[in-house]
Amino acid sequence: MSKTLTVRYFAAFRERAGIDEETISLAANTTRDVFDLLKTRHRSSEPLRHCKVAINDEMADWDTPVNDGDTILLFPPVAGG
Amino acid sequence: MSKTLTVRYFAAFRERAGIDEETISLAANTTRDVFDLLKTRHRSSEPLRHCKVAINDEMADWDTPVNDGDTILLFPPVAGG
Amino acid sequence: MMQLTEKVIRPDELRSRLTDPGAGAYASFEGWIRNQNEGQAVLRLEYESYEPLAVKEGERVIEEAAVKFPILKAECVHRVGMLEIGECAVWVGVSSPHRDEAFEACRYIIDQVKVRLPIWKKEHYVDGNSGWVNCERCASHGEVA
Amino acid sequence: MMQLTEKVIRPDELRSRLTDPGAGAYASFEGWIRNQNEGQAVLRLEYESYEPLAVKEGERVIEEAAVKFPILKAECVHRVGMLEIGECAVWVGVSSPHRDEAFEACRYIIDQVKVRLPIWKKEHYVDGNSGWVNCERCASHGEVA
Repeated sequence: MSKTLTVRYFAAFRERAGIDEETISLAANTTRDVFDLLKTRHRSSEPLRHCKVAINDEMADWDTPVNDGDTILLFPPVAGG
Repeated sequence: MSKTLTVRYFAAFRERAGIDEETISLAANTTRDVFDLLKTRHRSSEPLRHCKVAINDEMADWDTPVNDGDTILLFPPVAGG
Repeated sequence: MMQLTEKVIRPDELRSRLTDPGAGAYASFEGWIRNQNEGQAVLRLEYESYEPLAVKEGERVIEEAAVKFPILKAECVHRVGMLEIGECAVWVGVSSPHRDEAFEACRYIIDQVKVRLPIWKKEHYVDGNSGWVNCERCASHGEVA
Repeated sequence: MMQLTEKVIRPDELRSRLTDPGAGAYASFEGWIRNQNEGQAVLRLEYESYEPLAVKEGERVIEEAAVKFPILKAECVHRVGMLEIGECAVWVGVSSPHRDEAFEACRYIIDQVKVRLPIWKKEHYVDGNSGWVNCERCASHGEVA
């Protein structure tokens, strides 16, 4: 079933997507589904295991279910310090 | 054979001896001998293994020979920091 | 407390927040911008963060350190924006009764901050190119914890 | 460089001596006077040193650290005289390309400085008594290395 999600991109992901965020309809059950579908859409090659994800400003993992109306934050590999 | 040595006391040793330094004649071959003789003289109970010694401003150990005219520095247990 | 800032980090001011009459030890760490990385000459670094989650995750890291180690106070400040060579990108300070836990907690905090907070850096090279820096563990172990 | 001083230690000024365009990491440690030791309420601490040898031995410790760990710069300053609660008794700073060696060298220097330099401290207690502090390893291991 298709869900309407707001997806926000950061750093390398933002540059790759060419946008800060988009609201799209995706047939996704989990954050992993979102990542995989958008990876194809934006031709990104970054492996999922190097990336992080948050839903509605809470850190999540790649098995977390997504719900209609969620805001999904996609974080490329972090490098603080 | 007796040697004339200048002995300098620091911290707890100085307080125990009641003097900063003294020039004395001791039948001592090594720093260990000096320590043992002065321990008796000043009724100190500090074990040698907790203490340090220097000769003429160079760190020494307890087997270092002492020579006539040397200045021996007797250091009670150190506690920097 | 975890803080993000666009202003120059002032370790002397931050240090004064950690004083405590029961503190016998203070350990601090700073990450400075250096003039090279993996063989490339670096001109400056640009830090981006997602502040709400970087602060939340940083607070979590500091709380974890306070549970793991018997410390008194700990703080971390991370700079964002454009930084020049020699500038301080991140500061961590910990005070505690004894030095073991000050060192260990300080190390724990910087290690976790580097791999968990949503912060990214783009290197601007002397040759005019630029690139996002890969995560520390991605390069060395092929895996983020 | 190893230094002894009767003046207040200023970590911010000392830190600036360690800057280097190749430095990506800076670790520092400070020993602060705390209000108790082994269950006794402490009022202040008095430090005595034999300066010529404390400096010589401190320089040796810093050189050892520079051989053991790939660091750029390292310094240590130890205060002498009468110190109040909260004051800084010793400061160690190390800069290096990466953080591993900054932490390790900083730890090495403070550990060695505490057990090797001819420096003594007398605690003045709230109850009016005072006493020379035994060496760290004497108490715990019965033996100085």
